[in-house]
Amino acid sequence: MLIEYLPIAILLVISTGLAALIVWIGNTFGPRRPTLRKSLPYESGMNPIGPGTRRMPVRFYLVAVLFILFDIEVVFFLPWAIVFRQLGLFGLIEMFVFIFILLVGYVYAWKKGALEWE
Amino acid sequence: MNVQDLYAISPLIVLVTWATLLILVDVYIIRDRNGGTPILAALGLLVAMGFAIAQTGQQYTAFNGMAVVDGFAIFLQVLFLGSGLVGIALAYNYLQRMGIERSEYYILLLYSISGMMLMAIAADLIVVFLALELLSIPLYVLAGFGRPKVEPEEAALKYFLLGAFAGGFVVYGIALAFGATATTSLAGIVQAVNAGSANLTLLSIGAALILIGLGFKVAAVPFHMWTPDVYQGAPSAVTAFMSVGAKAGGFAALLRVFVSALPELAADLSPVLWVLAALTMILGNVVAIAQGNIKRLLAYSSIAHAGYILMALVVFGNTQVSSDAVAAALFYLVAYAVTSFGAWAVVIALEKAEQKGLALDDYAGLGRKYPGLAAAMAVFMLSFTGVPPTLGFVGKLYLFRTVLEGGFIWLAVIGVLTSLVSAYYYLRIVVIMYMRDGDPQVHAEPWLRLTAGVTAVATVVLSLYAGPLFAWASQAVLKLF
Amino acid sequence: MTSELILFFILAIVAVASAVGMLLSRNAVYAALYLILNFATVAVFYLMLSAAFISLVQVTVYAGAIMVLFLFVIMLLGAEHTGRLSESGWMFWTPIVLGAVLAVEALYIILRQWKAIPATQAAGSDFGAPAAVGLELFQNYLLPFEVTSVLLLVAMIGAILLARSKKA
Amino acid sequence: MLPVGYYIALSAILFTLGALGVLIRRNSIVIFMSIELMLNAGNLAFVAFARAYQSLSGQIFVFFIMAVAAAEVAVGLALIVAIFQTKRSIDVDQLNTMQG
Repeated sequence: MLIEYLPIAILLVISTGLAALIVWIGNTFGPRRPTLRKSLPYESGMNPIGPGTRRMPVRFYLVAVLFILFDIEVVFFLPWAIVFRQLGLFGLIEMFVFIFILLVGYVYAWKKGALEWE
Repeated sequence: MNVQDLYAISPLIVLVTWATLLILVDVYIIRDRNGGTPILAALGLLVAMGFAIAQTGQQYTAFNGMAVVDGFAIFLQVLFLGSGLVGIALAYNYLQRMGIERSEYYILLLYSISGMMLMAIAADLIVVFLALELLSIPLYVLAGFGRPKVEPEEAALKYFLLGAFAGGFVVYGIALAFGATATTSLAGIVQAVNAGSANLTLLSIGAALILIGLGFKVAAVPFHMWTPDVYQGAPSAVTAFMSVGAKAGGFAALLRVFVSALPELAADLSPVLWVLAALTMILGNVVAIAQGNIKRLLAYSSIAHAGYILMALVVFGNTQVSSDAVAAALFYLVAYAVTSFGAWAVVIALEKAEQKGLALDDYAGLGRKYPGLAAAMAVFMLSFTGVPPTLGFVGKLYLFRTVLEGGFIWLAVIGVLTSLVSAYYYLRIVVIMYMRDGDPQVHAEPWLRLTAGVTAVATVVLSLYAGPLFAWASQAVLKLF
Repeated sequence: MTSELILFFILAIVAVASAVGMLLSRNAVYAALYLILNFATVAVFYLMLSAAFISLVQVTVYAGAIMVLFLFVIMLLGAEHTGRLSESGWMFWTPIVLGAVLAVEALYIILRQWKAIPATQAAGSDFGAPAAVGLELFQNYLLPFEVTSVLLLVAMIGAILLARSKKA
Repeated sequence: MLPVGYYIALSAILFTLGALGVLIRRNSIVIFMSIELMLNAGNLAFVAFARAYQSLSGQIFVFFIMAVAAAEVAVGLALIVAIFQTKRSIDVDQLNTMQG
């Protein structure tokens, strides 16, 4: 029963192992002669200012949130699509109502400019 | 599914459809900010209320036992829709004055009410959970509606974190109840318990976790930490709606789940509820004495009143008393809703921008300058205390009677004693209004005056006709599975 | 049985260790990564409990989308180094002691009730497959399903409102 | 198959750890992640019981919990972002503008 998933497990082990191996090899055999100038982060030849991580604009957040909410919608689509024929017209109406409600959300997002990139 | 199923949730369908269409109307037709959205939203509430009242006297389950129509559900749906109407009336001028008017306010309000209505008709724990989230998520957003100011945002984040924490407890509690009985439907749980196939230990733990989660929602001690901060920080119109709606929604779930599905667990859970109710009454009333801010004072007052309603839940295992207890709890919810909305209307009338006008001292001189408003506030304070002839008095009378019939004499004694304590801080407000000199500033807005006036009159007049009203609440029985 | 038992214990140790790691790590990014590891091991448990479709959703939606949003917000705010624990001693230790007592109590009850909790029988091969889930979901759980869409709509409006009202 | 009690015991441990996280951490994002851990423990218990009773309704519940979690995340993280913009901090101990 669980044996069906053995190929996936093997794939996981090999890919993780390979990635670890490559990092290990690089770390172990690569020559390493650090100097002050080399270990500075590269910023077009200038001396770097401020922290290395950079903040992202909040606009990304809205797009990501909308993605997640519609992602959940898709989770419900999949089992529906498989049994769609068995459910018949009733299932179609059911899904139509579901999509309509979420479509209103899409229209709202669109009209309020949540999808615009300014 | 058939037509009867749809008819069972017709008030809910009307409200959700209305709110969803209102989004489209708002986006395409009303464009400007102070358009007709509040009026349209109120109209939707009235239509839904008509559908709810049309169901009076019916009793059946729908959607494979997911939903149930009974007197309890209809009574609560009407209560929720009514509090939605008051919520709109309180917000209408307030939002304009505070410069935070957006039509989404009313749309989210409608969705929150539809969550509460779903809670009233829920007959399956999965529906209870979804209803809990549907009523809470719009409230998180509404609590933060005063953006971009610090106080509302803080209130919203605190409310959100504790609400989500409570949701975690409810989920795990439901999981254990499912593990104990192999079903999540309330009828199925009753059957499993009666057939002896249920694992009662596991079911008790599950029920206790559900109780913790809902305890956060109704602000029972020791799960009350958020209430004062959230009530103080959120816009007052939202606080007013939250203090009535969210609390009634939580109690709807508690009453439905414990009274109709879990009476067998009374031996284990009644003592727990006893302690919760006693702690809530004592702490809410005692800490309220020290408050100098009216919003915080009303927050502790709302905690204390949750304690009184919890008293009705203590007798949930005693089938002879429990239907009376449900009626008493419903009656008290109505009394609390009317009184509380009135008090908040007065608070909103005195509130100024930047959290000003909320100290108790700002009420000095109100009796001389605005006698009508002061008289209304005095009525609400008397009703909160439980002095006749007010709704609060009658409500407490019925509650104490039920508790005594259930044999919990000491709990009733605690209830009476804490009511006496509460007289101190409620009457202090009356004293400040009439005995001290001051120059209070009041916003004379028509909807606020109307709300304060109507609720004040209702508080007194309805108490004179308490008998028929209680008889009506008594018909709002739970369908037993 | 034994191979499954070994697998269970290895994964259980990983799950508990990653949860503890999330609790104690001072960097919020590490906390999120630990939680993703935890969700991934739970996905394997779902497979062992013949819930194939849920396992898939767990990886794609929970670990894949929701946790990525968490990481995203941490990066967005540059808030990774605020992951401080409670400063005062009793605020830190009281919950831990209470939690430990609760957990021991719960385990004691579960272990004492060992026989009462039903043992698992073999499941049919299509138990938990998308088709079976779909039939159950769309025939018996119609009401919750439609409520879910309303919930997602409300969340959408709320998120847009909170993220954009700055401009006004 | 393993007895389902193993899974329930594990989920109880995870739930307790999640609740603990809410109580001992002060960073609101980490608190929120701890809440997700609690929900996840609930899901694990549901799936385990569903397997034990051969009842799919436990699995259906998990879908709804995931959908609710997504909705909560959308609103909750938006609130956290909003408060960071005004206050430059998401530490719950510093959320003390209001006091009695």
